[in-house]
Amino acid sequence: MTAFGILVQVTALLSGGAYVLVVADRLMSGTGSVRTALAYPVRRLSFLLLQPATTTERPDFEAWILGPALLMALAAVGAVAVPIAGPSAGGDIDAGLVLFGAAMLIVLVAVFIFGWGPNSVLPMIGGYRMAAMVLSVGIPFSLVVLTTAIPAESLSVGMIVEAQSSLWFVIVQPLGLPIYLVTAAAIAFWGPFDLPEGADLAGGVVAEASGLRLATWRFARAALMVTLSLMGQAVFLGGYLGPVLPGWLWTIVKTLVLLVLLALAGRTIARMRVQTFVWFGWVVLLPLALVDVFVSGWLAL
Amino acid sequence: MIDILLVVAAAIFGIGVYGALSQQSFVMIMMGLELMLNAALLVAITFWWASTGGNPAGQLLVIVILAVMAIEAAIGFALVTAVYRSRKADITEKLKKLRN
Amino acid sequence: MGLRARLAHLAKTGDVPVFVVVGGGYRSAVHRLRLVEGISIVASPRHASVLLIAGALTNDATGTVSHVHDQMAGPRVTVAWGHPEPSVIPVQTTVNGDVTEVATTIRRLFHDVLSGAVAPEQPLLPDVDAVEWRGVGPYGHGGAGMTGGTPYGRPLALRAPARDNLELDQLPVTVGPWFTGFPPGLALRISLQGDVAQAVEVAPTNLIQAGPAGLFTRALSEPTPIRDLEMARARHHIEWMADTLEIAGVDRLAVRADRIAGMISPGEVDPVERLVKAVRRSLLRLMTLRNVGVLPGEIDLAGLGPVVRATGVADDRRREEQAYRDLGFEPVTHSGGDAWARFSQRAAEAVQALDLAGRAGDTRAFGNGEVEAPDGLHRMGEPDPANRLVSILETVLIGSEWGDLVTTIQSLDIDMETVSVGTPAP
Amino acid sequence: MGGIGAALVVFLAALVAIGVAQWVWAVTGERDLTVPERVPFAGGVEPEFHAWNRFHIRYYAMALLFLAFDMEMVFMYPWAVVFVKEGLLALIEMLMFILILIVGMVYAWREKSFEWA
Amino acid sequence: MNPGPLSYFLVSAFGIGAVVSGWLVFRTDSMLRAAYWLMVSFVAVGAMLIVLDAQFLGLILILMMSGEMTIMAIFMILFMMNPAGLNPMTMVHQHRTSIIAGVGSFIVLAFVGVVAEFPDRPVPAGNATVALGEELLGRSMLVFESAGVALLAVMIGAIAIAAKQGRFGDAFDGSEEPSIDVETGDRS
Repeated sequence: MTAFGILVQVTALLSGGAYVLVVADRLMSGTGSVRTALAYPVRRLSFLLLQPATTTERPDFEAWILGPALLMALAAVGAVAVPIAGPSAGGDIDAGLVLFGAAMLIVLVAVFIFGWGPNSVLPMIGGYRMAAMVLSVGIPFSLVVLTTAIPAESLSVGMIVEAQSSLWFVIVQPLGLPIYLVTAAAIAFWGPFDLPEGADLAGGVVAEASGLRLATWRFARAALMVTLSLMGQAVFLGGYLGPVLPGWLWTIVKTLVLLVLLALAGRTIARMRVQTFVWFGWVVLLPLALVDVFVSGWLAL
Repeated sequence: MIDILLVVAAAIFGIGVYGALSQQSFVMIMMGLELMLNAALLVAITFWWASTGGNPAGQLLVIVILAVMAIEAAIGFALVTAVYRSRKADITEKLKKLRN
Repeated sequence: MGLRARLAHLAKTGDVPVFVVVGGGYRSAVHRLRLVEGISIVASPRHASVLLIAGALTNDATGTVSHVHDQMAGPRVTVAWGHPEPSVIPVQTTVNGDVTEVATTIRRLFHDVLSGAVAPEQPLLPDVDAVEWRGVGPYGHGGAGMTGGTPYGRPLALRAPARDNLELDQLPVTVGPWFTGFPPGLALRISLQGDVAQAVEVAPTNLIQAGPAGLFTRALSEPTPIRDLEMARARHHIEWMADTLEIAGVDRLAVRADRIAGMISPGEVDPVERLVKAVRRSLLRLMTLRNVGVLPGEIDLAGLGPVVRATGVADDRRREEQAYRDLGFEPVTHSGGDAWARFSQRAAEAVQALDLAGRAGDTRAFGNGEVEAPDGLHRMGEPDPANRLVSILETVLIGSEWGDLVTTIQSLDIDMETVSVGTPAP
Repeated sequence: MGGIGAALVVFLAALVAIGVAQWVWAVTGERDLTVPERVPFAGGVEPEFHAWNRFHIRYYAMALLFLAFDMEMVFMYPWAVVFVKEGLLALIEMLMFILILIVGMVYAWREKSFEWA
Repeated sequence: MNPGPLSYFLVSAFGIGAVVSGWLVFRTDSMLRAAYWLMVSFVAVGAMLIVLDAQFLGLILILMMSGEMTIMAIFMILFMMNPAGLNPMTMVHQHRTSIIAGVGSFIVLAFVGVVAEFPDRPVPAGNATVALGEELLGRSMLVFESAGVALLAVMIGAIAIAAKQGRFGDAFDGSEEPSIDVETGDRS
């Protein structure tokens, strides 16, 4: 597949997934019917495109613009690492897992500069909260993803999917998927871990953003969630493997399952305190991830 | 190709030397050091790629440089914090003045 | 149809982002507005298109409301709801009806401003710099030296000693009165070091004009049916729970609480109990409230209602009322004195109130100058408990991380209607 | 170049598309804003100072811990690939790693590095 | 070794990017920008590594540096006066000497690089990551082990140095020295 083909594929996948996520989130939020929820993304986007620009007194103009652009670019790059339809169809990257891990760590940079940009205190605190969060869960996140490479003997996501042809890693590595979902929600600052955008900060990093800036940021975050679900299903749920249906359809179905799961958790679990979160990341998630590495390694021998 | 790579590495190293020598603040000096290590890393991989026939020791050297960077950064920041805490100084001149 | 018109056509059927400035007597009404489909109450004016001034404000509020108005991204429209004429700032429309009416008005104005039938409002404040800085200084940016002057119109934050010996900058910032994390009308000048409050000072404000005397105020002078009192208490506590849940990020349950608050009936405790169970499942205790906002022992909490009862003290004026004793009333208490204890306390009191209201019949209580209101003991001629809650903020908030600070303030249930602090800022 | 080249193309395409759109939007839309419209939001009161300051993070010790942990992670990537091939040796190696990480974590926990000062 | 024109183009483009962003590190007043310009420089070098068939190392460099540079930014904002550079400033000393040293080392190294002849033994095809893993668990086991232990020492040392004072008790009581008691040593 050419680079252009991959670009089109990733765009379609992320836009579609983002649409589903926004609709699901709207449905979970407690007000409104299914019909309004289905129309919600389009109407909301139309409004934001019409909204006039705002700025602050002395923003870091470039950093503020780069934030959403970088977040979107990282979500897209992460998605390239995952094969959609079958082996080597999505571009086989030998070190796909590392590419994905690097992209997800740089999300911190995007959120941090987006919070720093407006020179306003609430967004800035939001950016620093993101730093605390990613520095706490970065290691468990990388560890559980890396663990799937052990039985596959490769860092290529395609090879990892192929290694699941007999049994999905969600069964072989039972701790993997739960830890992955928790840390993924934190990296996408979603659900109970939306500390950088918390209501106690009047929106945090987006408190000063309006119009197109808000629209691109929201879209990029939804795309990031899609990318994280996409990788989650590839390394734990067997990716494109499955009976009867074509591979790409399996990928989409499994991605949507994880997306809806995350959307549900986001609206039903209370937001965690940042101090509790740091403790939770290091003292709970990290040892669990190490247990996961050990047990999976033991079983793989 | 090697020429381009080595000139680039030399340029990064030169900037690193300039930064490490000229900057007053501790953290900026560390940035200069990191740039110098960055150049070293590029040189290491250039030779690995061109002249060693794929000897994995070349790759290992890169990882060791990375580890050195991490150690330098961690201990550097820790020292800056400790110095700041005890002397309220964040630039080198202030430290000298305080010592006298 | 051009692109703009097409977008406007799509957008005007969507949610209306509303920023609400809540004045006297309208907190409950805003809870009901949140349930209306198609109205979305936002936390920052940068996301809003409609500014809703609900309830009465004093003239001192003009400055802060104008600031919020100008900070709105727009296209701007302002609606006043139950807000007496002349308004603190110029408004498009004044509504005095119920929730449905104001929602319809907001939606209509949103339609009109998007389709161009109504011109969006212009900024209210004059376009002048607060400080002369343009062209000043060596680079014309207003600054002097490395940290001096007023670069781009404001000075830089100053150094101050910190809790852990690192002497870094301290940033004094005044937050409120219309910051949605705080009770409406409360403004705090917080000296932040990073995200931790180093010092807290209640900013002098007197912005909210008290609404018409409520049920509990009337109960000071005349015996009032227990049934009405307890229903009002239950509604108050459930709405407070909705606020807490909203700030904790569980919007789904917040909406549910608001819905329950609108349709409670005497004796029917089931919906509330189920809500509390759902709250437990949302891990609110573990995630957000546990060990947050513990009040130091030296503070005198007597008469502060649920706040003192959440520390395990059965301090309740209702115990001394014969009518309540006849109903077998015994105050509920919780131990711990943290935000979770206060949440459980209010949840239990809401259930208890509904139960009492179901059994009370037509008996009346109070009327002798003292009454146990949802926020504590009210005495004739004395300031409300909220005044004391505001005065303890300056000590209990020191050293809190920002999120804990907001959680603590929310957990104390402060109503600024009857509070005035110092002389209002010019 | 294969997949990694595609990743570069996708990265640049997304960065440029979103970046340019926002840049045009901001440059054209921000011109006419008045001074009060630019005041940062903190609830209706104008800020006294610039928000940018020496932001005192409370988790600096944890940040340093992360640096070292991250480096340990770098070693684990090539190790994971050859794990099955190397067998028992790799397992022992892994135990050492886990030990190091746990010791580091426990020390930091004991030193209260995960708490706000 | 026969790189195509695309490789030449990419290496040159990333090379220029790495040098320019490295230079900008010392040209900007904002500490955030300085840290992230350094990160851009590292990412550009990482991209060059990827072009040179060291895909894993290039990506790992990017992964490491993104984390490290955010920490760098956080610490720079923590300790530098006027971290956003709202007032332009230059905090340099021995400027002329530094420039001479910088330019001098560039000329010398570039000269050596251009003039010297290196043996032409390019990387064979195959998975470099597997080779690296085998190296780590084989011949270079000692490097691997000592790096691991060194990093543990860094973890403990950095925390001990950075967070030595003021952990117990708040500013109003005055801080006290932490009690480093014997049982710590026994436990770890």
